[in-house]
Amino acid sequence: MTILGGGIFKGMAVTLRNFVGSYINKKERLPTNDYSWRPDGDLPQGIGDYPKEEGEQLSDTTTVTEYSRNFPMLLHDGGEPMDTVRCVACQICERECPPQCIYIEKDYDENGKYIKRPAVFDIDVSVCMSCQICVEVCPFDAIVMNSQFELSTPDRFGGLLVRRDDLLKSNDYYHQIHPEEAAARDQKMAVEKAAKEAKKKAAAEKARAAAEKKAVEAAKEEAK
Amino acid sequence: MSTAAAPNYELIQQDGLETNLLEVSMGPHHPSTHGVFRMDVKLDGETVVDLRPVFGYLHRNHEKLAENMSYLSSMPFTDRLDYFNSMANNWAYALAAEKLIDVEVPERAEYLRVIMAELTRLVNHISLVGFFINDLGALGTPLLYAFREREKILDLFEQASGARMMCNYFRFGGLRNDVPEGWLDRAGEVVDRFPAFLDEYEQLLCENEIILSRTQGVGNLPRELAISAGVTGPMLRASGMAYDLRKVDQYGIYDRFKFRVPYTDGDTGDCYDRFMIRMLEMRESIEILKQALAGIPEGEIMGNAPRVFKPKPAESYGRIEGPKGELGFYLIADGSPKPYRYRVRPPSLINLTVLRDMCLGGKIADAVIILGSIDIVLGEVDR
Amino acid sequence: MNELSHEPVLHQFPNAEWDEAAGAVIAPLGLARTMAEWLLGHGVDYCSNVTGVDYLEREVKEKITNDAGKVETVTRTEPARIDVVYHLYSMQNKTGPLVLKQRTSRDNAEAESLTPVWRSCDLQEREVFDLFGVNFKGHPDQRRILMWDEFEGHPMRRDYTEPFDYEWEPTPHNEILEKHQKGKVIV
Amino acid sequence: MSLELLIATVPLMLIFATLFAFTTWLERKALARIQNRIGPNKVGIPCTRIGLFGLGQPAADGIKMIFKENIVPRGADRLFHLLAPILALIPSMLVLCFLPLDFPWLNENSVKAFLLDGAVIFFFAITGLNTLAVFMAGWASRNKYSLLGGMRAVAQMVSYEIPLVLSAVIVVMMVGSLNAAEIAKAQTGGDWFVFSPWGFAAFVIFFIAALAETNRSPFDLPEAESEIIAGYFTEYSGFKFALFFLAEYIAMFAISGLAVTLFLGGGDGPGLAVLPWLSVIWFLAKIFALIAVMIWLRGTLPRLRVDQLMGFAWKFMLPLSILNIFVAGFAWHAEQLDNTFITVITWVISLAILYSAASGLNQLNRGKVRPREYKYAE
Repeated sequence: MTILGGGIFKGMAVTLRNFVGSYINKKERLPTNDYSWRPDGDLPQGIGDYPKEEGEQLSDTTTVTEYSRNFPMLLHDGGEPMDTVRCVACQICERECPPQCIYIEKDYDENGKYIKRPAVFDIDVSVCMSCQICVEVCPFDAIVMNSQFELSTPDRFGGLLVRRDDLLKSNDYYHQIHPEEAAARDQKMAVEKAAKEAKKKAAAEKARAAAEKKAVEAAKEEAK
Repeated sequence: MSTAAAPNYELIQQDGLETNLLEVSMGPHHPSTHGVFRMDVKLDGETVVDLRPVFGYLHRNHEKLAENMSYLSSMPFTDRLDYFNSMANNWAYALAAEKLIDVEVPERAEYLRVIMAELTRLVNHISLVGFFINDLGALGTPLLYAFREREKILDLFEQASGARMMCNYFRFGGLRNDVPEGWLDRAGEVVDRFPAFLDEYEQLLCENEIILSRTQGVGNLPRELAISAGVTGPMLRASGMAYDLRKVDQYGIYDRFKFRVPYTDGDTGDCYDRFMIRMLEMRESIEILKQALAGIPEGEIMGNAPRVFKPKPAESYGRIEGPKGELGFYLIADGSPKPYRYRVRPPSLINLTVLRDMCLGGKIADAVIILGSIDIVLGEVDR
Repeated sequence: MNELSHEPVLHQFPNAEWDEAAGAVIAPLGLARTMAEWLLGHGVDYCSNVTGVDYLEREVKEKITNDAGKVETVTRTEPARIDVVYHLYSMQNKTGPLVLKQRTSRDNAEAESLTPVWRSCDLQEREVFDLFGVNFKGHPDQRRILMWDEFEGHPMRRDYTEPFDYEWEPTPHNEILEKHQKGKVIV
Repeated sequence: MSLELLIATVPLMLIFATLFAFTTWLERKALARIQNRIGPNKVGIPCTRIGLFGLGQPAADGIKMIFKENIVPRGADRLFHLLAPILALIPSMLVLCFLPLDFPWLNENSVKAFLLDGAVIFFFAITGLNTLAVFMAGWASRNKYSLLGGMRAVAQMVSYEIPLVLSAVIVVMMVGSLNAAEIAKAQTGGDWFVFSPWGFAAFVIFFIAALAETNRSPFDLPEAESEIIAGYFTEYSGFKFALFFLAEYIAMFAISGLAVTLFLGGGDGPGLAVLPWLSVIWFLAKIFALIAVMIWLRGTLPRLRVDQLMGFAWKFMLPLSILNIFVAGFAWHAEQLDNTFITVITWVISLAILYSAASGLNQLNRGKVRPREYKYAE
């Protein structure tokens, strides 16, 4: 025989346990307010308070994880950004981007000769859906995902259309936010570069050998 | 064969009083239609005498979009079909596309796929139970407990794929990246703690007299109708048909795991059965997760599939046991990098076929919980 | 899962074609309903997926071996058509799939509704009607499902062009789209 | 005279208005903690970041409500749309005066509202008006959901009034007076009516019916969010909505106050001999205890269906409360004999009768509803 209303009392016992538990066992009962994984065990001063003072930026990337992705950024290898930018404006990402939020124009010098870098590289972050397809299709490892999430702006039009110069970030910054991924990417690039250089070297070697042979033959010819 | 009839405004003569039926358009913005779904309900007092589901408020022609982009590019869009189970959607699409290009998926990737799919099932089922009890009128307490646990699983998804809901994690021939270090241990911890939560949940819900009397005998779905109407997933099993694609098709590596499929003997098939089958399925998912986490090997994560490819002209239909039912992708390749035809078989939409049959004669409150027990996500219904 | 063999179907209905490339049984005109009922009687109790495929008129280049034993390339024109595709399974025997196709012309697209046989075709055939404009004979409630009732055209047809009447408001994306349209073809 | 009237009533209104604000905070906070959230914790002292556990939230909500736009649907009955929230508030405010609260600033000669003979009857008569207000709101809104909510509210409130009154009858029978102050006085010294089988049964019935009367979960059908949006106040916004909100909470106070008066000994409690004004504190504490249970129930239970709700009133509560009246009547006669043995026997018998009647009725109403067994396929 069951007690009259027993199921209801059981349920009430559960809710009471949760009520008390939310004060005692924060990790289990209030997981979104559990910051024990942070070094100091709590949020930095003022992070919980939103909206913040004007101009205050929350550039704390320790709250994001290794693979976290928000919006794309363009990588350069340090120094003057446009000199070392990896992007060659091949427009593969523009073509593959599912919501078509990327726009690229190639850069030409005054003679009309194509220099391998983008003149225009716009990403509309109001349309971008952070899917990372552009990163995967890029053959030059030029575009990767940023984890900067404070992009709110009072300007709907200019503010949400991120231009080339704002997209450019150094490889060091990339290492800072996604250390493992960046290291793997660098290694992969190094391997590719080595392979390429080896190939180039082999080609040069071959060319040199051929030239030598030719020279020897020519000398022979002459000797005759 | 009953289908929605054209609206007719018959007058009911009762004791010399002429009364009209009350036509209520529930939705598209109604708290418990789970999105922008609409039910045109005709009420006699509180009793539903006619119900007509209206779709299309979230229609974005996902299929047409996918036919205009490469195979890989529509992978992120599959996340947005059933936004609760993006991993399962990814898998179904990857399965269909892998049939076209004939690529071997590495062992570790297969294991991770199973782990992700079962975690997704947990996420879906706890949330569904929460939403269902919310439709019954609880003030969100079970739902928030469900979301508390979902939070822990979404944290795992975020660590693995970089996003909490729109994971976009599966690739043709494997996965996008390997899970980070220590992820498997954290997943094991979550999985180990989950049964305790389920116990608590069952204690809160399964014996509650109000829930029992509200859900039992409401929305009966006979087995024959369920099969004929193509109802799949937990709803089919609640109607007494033990048909689970994980057992039937054994896609992926499901043949390696030992698990059971809960089902009823088909006498009732009401909302309570649908709710309980989901509770029981979660326990089986935990069994699978434990076996998968114990058996996962080291190794490669990605097969030799290229990112962008041109499959030979062929047709393929890949289907998986999604948390909501059979999720299928029908692809026709014509040799170009874009699919010629791309079709999603949405379980949510097809399970709605029987909505009207189940609701007629019930109260308006029953219609709400029947809709809740079907478990729809409008992103998938309307596509 | 065991395969659901198409041989008995072809044996029973000699008019039906077998499309090897697609792995589908093509139902002859006017016989789809009879075939479906026969299949239902033989354990195929579950119709999983119903959809349409639109083929425009196109030229196909094929390599065939001619009488002289030489391989030559032949160009032939495939007529425009719409296929209505049914993926059939058997739940009781746990077999499948069997793909059934109804082939119809594009201009006057008409097919037989299988809703009276499998209830699951109900909403899906409505969808095919809505998006492809295939008229299903015998469908009990054929209305538009995803598009609104006043909508004109069938958006999943391959020659459908969207009318420029959508409400829109300026976003930064317009700039990108304009540039796309000016500079190059959208892929 | 009029000054004394003001002295008696104005503090009462102020106290309960403050308590209303506090209760909204308490309810949000308690529900949040039950649901493992934090609840309001930001709004405290303006222009600072001092949170004060979110105690400023009710004030902020109030300001928001007052300055919100007042929207009346096109085609709605503007007059009744306006009158309904006012009519909802007045009766619940009015009955507060009949609670036997011994405020220290009231002397014997002041107007003490509770001196009214027949306060209990008056209470039920006045709270019955609430039904009218709710239906008025439902009708005047010109909204189908509102209409459904109004219809539900009328059916529910009228039905549950009967067990409510019938369980109060027991106390009136025992005391032999309808005067709230005398009922409270009869229970001094820990001799509360709830500490007897019939009194307890009556208290439980009263409390359940009170939940239904104030539209609290699990009987919140008139405002069932998942079915009919917000029921009768779907079309209310701004200040009118705030009035409904206020009326609902004041009605909660009023009906809990009546329950405290009838069953829980009024202001009775330890320490009264030393500090007589403690009785007010005790009274309010008991009200808050009942409200806490209401919040707790709200955080736990889903709601009933409309036919089950009516069935519960007419097939369960009504027979049980009528049976309870007879049990109480016999028990009263048995207690007049002043024999300990007979008293004990009476208690045991009445407990047995009430419990078996309750479970029997429950079995009858439940039918085949019970947890089920499930099969597994390998």
